[in-house]
Amino acid sequence: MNASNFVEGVDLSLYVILGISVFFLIAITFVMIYFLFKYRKKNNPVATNIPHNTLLEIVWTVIPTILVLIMFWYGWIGYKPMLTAPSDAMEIEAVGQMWKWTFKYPDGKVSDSLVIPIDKPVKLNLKSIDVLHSLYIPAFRIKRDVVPGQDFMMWFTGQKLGTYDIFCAEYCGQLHSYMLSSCTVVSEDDYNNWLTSGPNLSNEHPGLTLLKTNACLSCHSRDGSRIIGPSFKGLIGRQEVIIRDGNREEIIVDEEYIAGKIKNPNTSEVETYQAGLMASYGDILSDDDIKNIIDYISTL
Amino acid sequence: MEHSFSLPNSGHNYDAKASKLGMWLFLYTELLLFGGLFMVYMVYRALNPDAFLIASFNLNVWLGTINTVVLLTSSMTVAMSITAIQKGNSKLSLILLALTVAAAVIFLVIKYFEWGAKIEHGFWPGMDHFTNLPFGEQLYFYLYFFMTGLHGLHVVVGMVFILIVMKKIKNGSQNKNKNQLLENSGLYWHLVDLIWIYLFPLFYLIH
Amino acid sequence: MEDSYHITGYAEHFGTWVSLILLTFMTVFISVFGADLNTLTVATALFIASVKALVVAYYFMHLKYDPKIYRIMILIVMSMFVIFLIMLIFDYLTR
Amino acid sequence: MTGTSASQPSYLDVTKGLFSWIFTLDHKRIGLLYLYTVGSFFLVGVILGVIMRLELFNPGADIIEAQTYNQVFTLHGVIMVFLFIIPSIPAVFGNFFLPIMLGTDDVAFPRINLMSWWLYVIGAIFALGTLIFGDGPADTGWTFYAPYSVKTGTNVSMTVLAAFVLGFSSILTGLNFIVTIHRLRAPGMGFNDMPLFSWALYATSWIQLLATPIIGITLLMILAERVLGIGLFDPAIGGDPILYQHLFWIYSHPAVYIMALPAMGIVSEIIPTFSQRTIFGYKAIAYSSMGIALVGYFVWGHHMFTSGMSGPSAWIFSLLTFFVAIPTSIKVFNWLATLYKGSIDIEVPLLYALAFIFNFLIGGLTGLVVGALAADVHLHDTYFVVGHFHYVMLGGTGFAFIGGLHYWFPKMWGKMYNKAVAKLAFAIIFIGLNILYFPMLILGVMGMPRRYYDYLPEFHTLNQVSTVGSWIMVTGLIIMLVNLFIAHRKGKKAPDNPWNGITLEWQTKSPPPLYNFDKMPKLAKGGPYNYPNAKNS
Ligand code: HEA
Ligand code: HEA
Ligand code: HEC
Ligand code: CUA
Ligand SMILES: [Cu+2]
Repeated sequence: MNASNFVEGVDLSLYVILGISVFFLIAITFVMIYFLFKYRKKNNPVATNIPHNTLLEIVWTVIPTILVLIMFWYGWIGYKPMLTAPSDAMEIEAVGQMWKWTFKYPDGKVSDSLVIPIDKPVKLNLKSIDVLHSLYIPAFRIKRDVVPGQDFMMWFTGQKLGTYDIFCAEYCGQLHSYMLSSCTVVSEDDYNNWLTSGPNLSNEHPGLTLLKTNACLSCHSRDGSRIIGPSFKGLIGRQEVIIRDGNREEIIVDEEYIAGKIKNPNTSEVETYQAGLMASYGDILSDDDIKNIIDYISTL
Repeated sequence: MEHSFSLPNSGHNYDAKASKLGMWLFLYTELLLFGGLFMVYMVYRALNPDAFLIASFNLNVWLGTINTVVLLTSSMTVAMSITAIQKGNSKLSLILLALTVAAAVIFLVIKYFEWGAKIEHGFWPGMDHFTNLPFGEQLYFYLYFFMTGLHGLHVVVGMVFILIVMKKIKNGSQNKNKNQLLENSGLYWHLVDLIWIYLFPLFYLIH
Repeated sequence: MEDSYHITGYAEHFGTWVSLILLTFMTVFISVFGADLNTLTVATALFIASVKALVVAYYFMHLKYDPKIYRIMILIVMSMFVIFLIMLIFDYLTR
Repeated sequence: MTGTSASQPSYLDVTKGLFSWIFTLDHKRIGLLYLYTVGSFFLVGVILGVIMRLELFNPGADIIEAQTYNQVFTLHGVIMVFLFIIPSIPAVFGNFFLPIMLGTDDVAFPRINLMSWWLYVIGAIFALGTLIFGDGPADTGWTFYAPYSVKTGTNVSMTVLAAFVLGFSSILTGLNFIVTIHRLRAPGMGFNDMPLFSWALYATSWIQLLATPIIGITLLMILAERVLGIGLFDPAIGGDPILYQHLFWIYSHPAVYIMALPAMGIVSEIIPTFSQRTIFGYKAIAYSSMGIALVGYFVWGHHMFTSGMSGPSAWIFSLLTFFVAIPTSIKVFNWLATLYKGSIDIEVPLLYALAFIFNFLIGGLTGLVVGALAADVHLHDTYFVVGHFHYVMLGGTGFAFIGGLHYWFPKMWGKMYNKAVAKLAFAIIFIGLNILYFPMLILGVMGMPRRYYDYLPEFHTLNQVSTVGSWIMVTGLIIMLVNLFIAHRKGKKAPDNPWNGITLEWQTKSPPPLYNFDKMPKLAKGGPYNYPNAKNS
């Protein structure tokens, strides 16, 4: 059994084209070397001018034309089913952001890796809050770009139990190659168990959960080390230089500033850090969420 | 460096036809430069038809019409100045070119007031009023400023071009027999006009 | 100069100008007062603009009297551009 | 006037001094200026490539940081595309040989020609200036996809400006060549009597002319967004990042034929010369260049099959993509048929030309794989694509470039290189290339995405093989360069026509005099490749 329902179509088109290609590669190379030997100056001191040969030219125009049409056809029939998801597909929201995948299940479960039941079509609604990403599961032969501002989807059916890599295939900045996740195909029962097993992060501070699920931690460390953005450690009360409307200002970080920063990060920027990278979370985090986050940050 | 043998078709000869062909080729690149913007315009207008309609009411159709007339007139004077020089009347040619430049200045002054009015009302990227515009209308104004701005730049370049040619006519290096430079600047000027012919209905006449 | 070229008369230029001005007023009129044309207004506006462009190119830019190759070239360039537009908008309209 | 040929100094000797070079109006000198500058930037690009390979030798962080890696592959891509491969063959060999092959003494607009070189230099300064100014070179990939290219703090603005200026330079070169071909052919030389290299340049020039403005304006839009806040691609206000991709590829797909067609032109020169017979299917080769150029405009969407393009669009683009393969395959078959019943002299340029065919086959056929919709969904943005384009660009165009260099070297400097060493270098470069890039194709099928600083352990072995390949290749490159350098300094004097070629450049002296010919060149009867010594069938 193939890992997903698309493997067959994609691999078929790959094999058809590779097969024809290998044939032409070998045949042409062979003929080339053969001529090189046969008509060497030593063997054939006087060349013959042959300006052209209509029949031959027609043959080698028509044959490749037929072959490419075949190749096109296999490519199209392998691709076509990817465009429309079956109506009974189970819907999951997949959010890509710098540099983390988050999967939101219909009943509220949020996870950073994908778990799906076997033999059931799954439709991922793709959302990005910052830049382009692309959700790629090589084993399933499926890939789709995640574009901010657009509602795209992808769908597939996992057909073999196991865990498969998920990559981000569209370049999205510094940690693009670390934007990894996994897709685990499990039996129906295991899936239901997993769904009801509750938030696996239960005894954590809710603020920390929010930092994790919103990918804040891919840019802000909790231990004082500098990653992409300033560390959260000791943030409240820290004295730092920001640039607002082109002016340098010295400020002392307080809760209000942090809340503002989360909602509208680009009205000011912290000196020596890259501005413009952080997306606005105003629509994503509620005021309560932000309170929780600040509460958690103040414990660091 | 002196050389003793010269080829019949030489890159060192003055060749009016070559320079005209070159100019036309250059005009194609200009057309496609604006073409890219027209593509963007088409897509965004197709995606936000209503926003484009509403936003377009902020422009003044009459100013646009006057500017169209001004540009068309200047196109005529340039075309006539070529006729004049070909008939050997450099003086008339100069007068007509001066009229063209004057028209260009009028065009720019009107544009200045148009833009000025927009900016006064806060329609400039980044201003408060602007950032509160609904979805899609901002795109209209971005395109408006970008496209008319780039067009305005071309008006300025065309003007400079014509001024240079005027100087050459004065000192006689453009004359009855050798006037390709004038013709080329005329072609450039008409192109500026051509682009405006499309910009005008696309921004002012949405209904 | 080895070959004679066509000199366009002043009257012809003036006539061209008059027709362009008329077309301009026509397009403004249709758009401002002829709102019953509804969706067709875009098409008419673009159609009139293209007629104007053609007039400018043919008479002011002298294409009418130039060797055929110039007309062929611009035809190819413009049709290429139009195909770009069609293929581009096709993607958006079929999404 | 009657000048004896002996009294004519060569273009290298007429005047001396730096200024006589950088302000020259002589197309041959401008060609050489391009050669030196393009060659230097190419070496910078190679060094960056090798740095990437070293980093990828092992997974995890080794020699550079993630951010640096991203900047390195962007700069590598920008240099290789805009500073090396697009100007390479047209601006170097096109400038040098197009007027000579047409039997004239310069391009139509020598001043514009010089200006385009200067624009090239300015663009190059901008591109490399990002190393010093701002927050370092862009880290967006050479495609500058919005919205990342608008958000990142690195110096995208300057890089984009560089690409804009370089685009201008490329447009002017194209414009110059088209007018030259239309107006300056030697008397009696019709379009169908031109050498095929001129045909290839003609098709290329039209692409340069008509496609480049689109990327110019697109990059200006990115610049406007970064500098003025005119956010045309900003999703927050209804802008569409995918529109940017459309505009980018409307140029950048035709651009790959700017890279490939001149290379095919060189191959079409080399093969008949070393077969000593007429080219097979002259018209088919000439017109297929035009066909590729034309159809090539309408296939840009194949870079966007996974970006959310509509189904009907996707299949139209895919089908058209396959149609460009047909004129290309016609050329390949014509070259093969030209070897048939030739009298083949296996010299260095011919080896490069044949290696071109082999590499280009791999590159082109893998292109067909990614042209198929289903396969592309799997392979898009993986190392398979990286393998594909290095095979066509380096294995194809790069090889044609070196082949051309070896073919015309004696004409350009009047000196001959050591052929045995050149053959050795060829063998090493050829083997290195395949060890370097073939593993990438396999990695792609396994699913390794491109632009990855770090990778999973299962990709380790093949990455190591590939890195070793890069060392082999660089060894070959060094041998080749040293060989040519020595030949340039103290090579034996080359005869005027060392390969018994028949196109017009072989009728003048090596190196040619300032105005190319000191007597009227004679056109071959019955077509530009009609070798008088060959039997007629
Ligand atoms: C010199 C440059 C060059 C050339 C010539 C080509 C040639 C071709 N390219 Fe390539 N391509 C690139 C440079 C080039 N490409 C680059 C740089 C990228 C990546 C850009 C980026 O994302 O960074 C790319 C990416 C790219 C993609 C997008 C992949 C992706 O990102 O998902 C595709 C998809 O269709 C493609 C297809 C093709 C095809 C079909 C051809 C064809 O023209 C090939 C035709 C040749 C042949 C087919 C071989 C000869 C034929 C025969 C011997 C006869 C037998 C053949 C038949 C049976 C038909 N290319
Ligand atoms: C012409 C184009 C060209 C050339 C020559 C090369 C040369 C090399 N490239 Fe390539 N590469 C690109 C164009 C090119 N590249 C592009 C466009 C990208 C995409 C960037 C992006 O993603 O944005 C890319 C990306 C790219 C990647 C992928 C990065 C990633 O996705 O993470 C890698 C990885 O190893 C790589 C490696 C190399 C190496 C090792 C070399 C070389 O160092 C190989 C060594 C070559 C030689 C030793 C010499 C051969 C000699 C000649 C060709 C002629 C000699 C002529 C003169 C001296 C005048 N390149
Ligand atoms: C893509 C990277 C990225 C992500 C994801 C990100 N940030 Fe940031 N953040 C930055 C950068 C870079 C800065 C500093 C530059 C600036 O001020 O714009 C910053 C600044 C901040 C600041 C101000 C710090 C200071 O020292 O003044 C706060 C508070 C903050 N981020 C909170 C968050 C929260 C909460 C989240 C998640 C909900 C988050 N960030 C997600 C990159 C990121
Ligand atoms: Cu997300 Cu790459
Ligand atoms: Cu392409």
